[in-house]
Amino acid sequence: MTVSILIFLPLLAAAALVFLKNEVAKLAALFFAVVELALSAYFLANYIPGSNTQFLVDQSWIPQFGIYFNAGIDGINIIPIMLTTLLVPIIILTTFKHEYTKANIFYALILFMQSGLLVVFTALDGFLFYVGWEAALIPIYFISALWGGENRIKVTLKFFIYTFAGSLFMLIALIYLYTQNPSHTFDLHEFYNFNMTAKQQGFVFLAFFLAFAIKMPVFPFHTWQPDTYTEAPSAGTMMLSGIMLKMGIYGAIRWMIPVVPQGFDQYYPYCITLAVIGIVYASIIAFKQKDGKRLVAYSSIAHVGLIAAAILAWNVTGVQGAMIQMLNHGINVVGLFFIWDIISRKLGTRDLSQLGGIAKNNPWFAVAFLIITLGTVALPLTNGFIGEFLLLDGVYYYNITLAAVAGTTIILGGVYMLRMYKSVMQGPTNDLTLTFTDVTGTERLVLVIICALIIVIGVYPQPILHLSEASVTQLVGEVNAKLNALHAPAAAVPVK
Amino acid sequence: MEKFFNIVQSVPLNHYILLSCILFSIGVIGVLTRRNAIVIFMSVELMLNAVNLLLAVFSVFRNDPSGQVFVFFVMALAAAEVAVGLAIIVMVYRNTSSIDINVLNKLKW
Amino acid sequence: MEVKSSAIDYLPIIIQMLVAVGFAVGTMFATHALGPKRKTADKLTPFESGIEVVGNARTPFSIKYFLVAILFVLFDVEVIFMYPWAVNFREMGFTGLIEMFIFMATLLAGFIYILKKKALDWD
Amino acid sequence: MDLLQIGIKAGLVVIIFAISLVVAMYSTYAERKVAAFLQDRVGPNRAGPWGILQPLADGGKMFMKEEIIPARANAFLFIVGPALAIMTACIGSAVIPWGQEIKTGSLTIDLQVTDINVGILYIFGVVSLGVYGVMIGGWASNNKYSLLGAIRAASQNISYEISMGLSIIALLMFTGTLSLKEIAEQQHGANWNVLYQPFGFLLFMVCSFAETNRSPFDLPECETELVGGYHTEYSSMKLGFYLFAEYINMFISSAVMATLYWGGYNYPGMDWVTAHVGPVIGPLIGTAVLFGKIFAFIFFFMWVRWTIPRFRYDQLMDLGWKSLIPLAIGNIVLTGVWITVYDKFFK
Amino acid sequence: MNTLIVISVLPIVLLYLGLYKAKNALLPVTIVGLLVALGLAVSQWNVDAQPIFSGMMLFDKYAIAFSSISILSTILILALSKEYFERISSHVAEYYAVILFALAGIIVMVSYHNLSMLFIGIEIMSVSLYILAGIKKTDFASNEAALKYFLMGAFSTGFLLFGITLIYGSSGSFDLDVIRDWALTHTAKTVDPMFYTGIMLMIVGLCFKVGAAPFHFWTPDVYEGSPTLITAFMSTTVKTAGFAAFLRLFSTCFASLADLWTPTLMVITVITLCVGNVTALYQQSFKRMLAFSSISHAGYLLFAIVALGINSGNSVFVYATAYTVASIIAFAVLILVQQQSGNDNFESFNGLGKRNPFLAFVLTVAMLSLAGIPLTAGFMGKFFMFGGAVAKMQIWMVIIAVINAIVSIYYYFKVIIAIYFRDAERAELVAPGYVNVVLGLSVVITLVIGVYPNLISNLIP
Repeated sequence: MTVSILIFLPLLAAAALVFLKNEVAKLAALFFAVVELALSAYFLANYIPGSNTQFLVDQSWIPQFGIYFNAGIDGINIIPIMLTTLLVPIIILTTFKHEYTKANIFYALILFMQSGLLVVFTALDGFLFYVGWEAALIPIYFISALWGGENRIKVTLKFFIYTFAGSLFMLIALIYLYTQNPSHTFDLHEFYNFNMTAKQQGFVFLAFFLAFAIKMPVFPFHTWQPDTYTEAPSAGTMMLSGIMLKMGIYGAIRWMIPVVPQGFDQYYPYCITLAVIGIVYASIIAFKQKDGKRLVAYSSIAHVGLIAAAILAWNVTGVQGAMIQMLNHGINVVGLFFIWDIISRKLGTRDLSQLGGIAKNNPWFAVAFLIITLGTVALPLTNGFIGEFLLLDGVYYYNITLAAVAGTTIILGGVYMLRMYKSVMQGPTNDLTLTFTDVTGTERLVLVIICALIIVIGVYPQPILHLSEASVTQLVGEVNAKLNALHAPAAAVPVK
Repeated sequence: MEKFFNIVQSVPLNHYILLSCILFSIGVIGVLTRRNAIVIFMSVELMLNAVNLLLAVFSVFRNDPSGQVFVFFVMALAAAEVAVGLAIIVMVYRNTSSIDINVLNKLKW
Repeated sequence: MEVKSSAIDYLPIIIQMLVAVGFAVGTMFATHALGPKRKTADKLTPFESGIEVVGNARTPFSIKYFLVAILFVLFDVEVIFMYPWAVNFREMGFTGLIEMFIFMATLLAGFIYILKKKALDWD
Repeated sequence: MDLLQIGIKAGLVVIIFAISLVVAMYSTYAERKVAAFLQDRVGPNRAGPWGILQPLADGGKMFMKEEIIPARANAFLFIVGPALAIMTACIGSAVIPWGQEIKTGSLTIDLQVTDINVGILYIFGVVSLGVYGVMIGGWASNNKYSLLGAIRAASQNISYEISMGLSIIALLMFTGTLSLKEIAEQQHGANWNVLYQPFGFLLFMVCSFAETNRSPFDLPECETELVGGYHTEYSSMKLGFYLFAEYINMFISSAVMATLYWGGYNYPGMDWVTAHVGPVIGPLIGTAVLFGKIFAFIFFFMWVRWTIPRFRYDQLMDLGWKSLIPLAIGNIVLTGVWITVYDKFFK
Repeated sequence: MNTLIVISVLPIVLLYLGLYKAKNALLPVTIVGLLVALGLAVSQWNVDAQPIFSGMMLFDKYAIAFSSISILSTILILALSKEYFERISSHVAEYYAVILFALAGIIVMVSYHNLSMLFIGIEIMSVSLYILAGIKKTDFASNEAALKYFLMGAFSTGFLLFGITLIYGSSGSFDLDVIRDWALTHTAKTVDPMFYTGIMLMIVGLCFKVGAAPFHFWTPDVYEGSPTLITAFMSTTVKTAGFAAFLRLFSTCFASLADLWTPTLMVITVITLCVGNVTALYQQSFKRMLAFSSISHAGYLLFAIVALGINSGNSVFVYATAYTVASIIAFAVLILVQQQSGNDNFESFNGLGKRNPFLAFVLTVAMLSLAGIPLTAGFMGKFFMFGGAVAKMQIWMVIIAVINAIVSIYYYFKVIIAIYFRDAERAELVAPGYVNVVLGLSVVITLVIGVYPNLISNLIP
């Protein structure tokens, strides 16, 4: 059994969904997503932690360009894959209270996107990676633009052009790597194994960084993000923030730094600085937001900035932190957006100043919101804690000052998240919030699942860390070995 | 007198090339500067004939008949072009009563 | 054509042209000098069978003439292609015959087409 | 080619030029006489004995007439038209072989202005240019009759040029050359082309009539509907040029017909004459024979003019396009098949 | 070879069918004839091709591949033509015939082995197109398009011919092999200035024909003024053939002197890309936008010639196929929309997603393909082009191209936005069955090639 089944199942499901009626499509989509989850669980169960790639599929695709349909699961991508298969059914579940027009297309697009995302995460061939990267982009564009809010057309086009621009530069970088490597393939490991001059690597690094930075997004490439998150339908926002931005993080870990270590070596100080600036900047902006969804969007920039900084610091701790934080952030941010989805659906507004006192009459909702908020602010024993801790640790190894600045994310995050919680849930109830009814049915189910995940991972993260540990250690080690060899004559390079 | 004929016969190739280049340039300039469709068309024909001259000259200087055969092709296709081109010009004239290409500005140039 | 004409062979033609031009120009000048010149407005109006001149003579004329001209251009060029063939006909033998028959068949196909299209009917 | 030859050629040019003019002049006289003969009347008889000086009188009158250029005409083109007509008519004779080479001692005199290898094409080229004279003149007059005449002339000339070109192809398949000299030489003795191409000759002759705007194809100047056709506005020698050009064209086309189909300067028993009478006299007799043939054709032209009524314009075009072209192509096909079969089986 | 004969005889048959009033037989006969021609072309595939007709033509795999795509796209376009020409004029048979004559010219253009055939092919095609551009006799825009196309086309022919002549003058032959051999004995430094000038003039002439900037100025007007179906033919089949001819010449003859002409062509490519894209941005008319975008696509196609390599033929083939199929979809939908709303503005497409979801879907796929989004054929085309260019280290050009690709998203998505996100009070748009067949087929081709380009990307050795 290879990962191709994992990739193609959602695709086929999407095709089937087009021909179904709206009501049936909803259930069918959930069914397929759960089947997908089960499949991935099967893979997880059979996965042997280690560095070698498993469940490999390796088919010739475009031989004249040395392109293979080459995908598999290893320690680096298992977490994002699990994240995807886990979150998609949850996201589908969150939409059950919505009545979308042409729901069959909507769910088909979500499943299509899932397929694209899985291609991105499993691909071991540069071309395949790129195709998945773009394939995931098309459906989310249509999801956002068709079912989104007022300004959706302009905003989503901006989003599309931004990300497409980034990815085209990545395409050039990939083609360049293809032409430069001696065996003329797009194979990832081939990319790892050959050497280019520092200048060439620098260019490739910049191209990759542009693509990934836009996707994550890292300051100053983030301008598309808050608008898009705000305008997209909730499910779209969840797909974007929960899974899609992990493409950037994952890409950096797998496709950027190990492929062009020397390029990375030249530019990473600037990149980290950008990431850290982004953290502080986004936190401050988040602080000022009145729209709850927008606030979460900015908080996401801040969190992702920290992940980016940790990756760019490039040490085992940081990368491991990034790994687990990818999962955590996905869960948390989906939870938060779902909370806001519920509020805006029930009350028709997301303005913090108009809300308040919801907690009084709605205990289920209050508890869930609290848990998710705490998870996001990284309270110990929630999932956020372990991730952020490792990330900060990673950055700290690189530079104490930066770590200190980056650490403000926890403080600032705590402040604005709790302020948000307070202004929504506590204080006096007003006419509007009185109408709020407690969560029921699928909403309650989703919130329970998310809260459970937050707590379980927070208490016992070890199995997840264990999944990726060997691979990460090896990857980090290889790159650092290359860099050390490079710096050996100059000596006196701090070992990371 | 004998010398005179020798000179006539041995006009250097470059002079022919120069002549056709000049004719060709006149044609090009005509196309670019004139606004009357017929005159433009005639300028184009001048360009083609400059080419024909040069082809014939090369053909003679290289003792290779294919150049002259090419002239035939050029003439035949120029004739076809004349037929179609004049028909188009007549059509335009019937609709607009003008063959000044400046009148044709419904579509932007 | 084995015989090659050189530029010299055309010299007499140039002489003849010069003579012709000389004759035409000379005669023109002679009549100009010899004839009387008594111009009146009526004499200089175009002849229109004695009645008042109506409009300009430079008016569009029947498209038929134009069509004939276009067809001439096309057919004449096709005919030109036959000259080298006709001159070398004996050397080319049977293949040449067939090839030219194909050429002429195409020509005829076009010819019959324009006939059927009534491009050459004058009414 | 040395200076002497150039001199001889120049002399020949002038002689032929003069002969053309004289023939043309006397053709006008002949035309009237022939017309008179056919209509059973006397014809011009006042100037000189039998009116023989009539052409000179006509010429003199032309010179003395007032030259009128209509006010609305385009003066420059109005003058260029007839000049072009006469010029093109006059240069057509350059490639016609008027006789055999005359050898006297070291000197060889070629009775042809120049023998170029594309003689027939030259003639066609010059003849096609002739229509410009008519067109330019007719258009420049700014007269409706003239314009119609000019258009008719152009349209007629180009229509018949196709069939003319096609009809001659069958001949070329026999001769294998475009040089009139060679064609004439090939018909040595009585081996005349008309024997092989009688039908081609007929086609060619019909086309010649049309090309020279002679009756029954004189639509461009048909006086019943178009007054004077393209030369309605012309007067004095400019009118003379047009009339002259027509007669010279008639002369040239007679010469071409005689050369291409009727053996040119060849006559039966010419070798015997050259051998026994003399190397100068023999060829000169040939030249005389050629002129005899030319005059016969000219007479034929006139005979037709005064016998056959004029075509209607649509009949004219129908004849040209719908009859002559298919017939000419048919002639080519037959000739081609015949030559191929003959070469393959009987040679 | 037989293909060419069939395609030459077919229009004559059609003309006679038209004479004998067999109007209903026209389209079936055309399509059957073209299919026969296509079959004959493909049947030559495994034949080891040698120059035929005294070295005039060479039906090698390159020629067969491009002939096939040209014939195929013509079939697709003609399949849309049912009832289209009847609305314009009564001389229906002539239009089919003239289109097929143009196609015959195209076949010659892609299979020439002698510069005279290049010239003849281009002229047969161009002269037919002049007529086609003006088939709406009373329509002013159509007249103008025909006149402009004619004058510009004849003008460019002059340049092409002068180029051919100079090349003949220096190399002594029109035969591609002889010219190549001649070029091989010279280096960029020692080559005759006449030869160099010849190459430059041929570039000018060919760039005119394929509508590359700065010789593009006729393109938008002609494309806009011509009847839409003819525009579709011009911007797809004709453009493909133009590039096939362009590439054949440069890859066969002038490859060894690449240093001479690459810089010029590079400049042309960059200008073409930028001009096409930037002006397309400002268009309000869909048809005109397609015209300008076709200029920028010409720019992408030029990449293959600038970065001449063993894969250039395949790159052009894939790109041209993708572009052709996508454009046919776009024009087919445009024709339907135009018929309903009476104009070709973007607004006419408003709410198409509701009015006819199938049309909306295929047009979306076409736009994505033109924009070069993965999983469509257009992406594969761009990928092949960029791949070739990067391999030749033309990185800066690729970056410029990428920036242009990003710009192009904007105007292609304008259509998608109009289709799905804007509403219009219009009746449902019903597409006739034959249009749906063509569209369906085109979409399938686009997607299949987008996923598995190997089907067509390895054809040309």
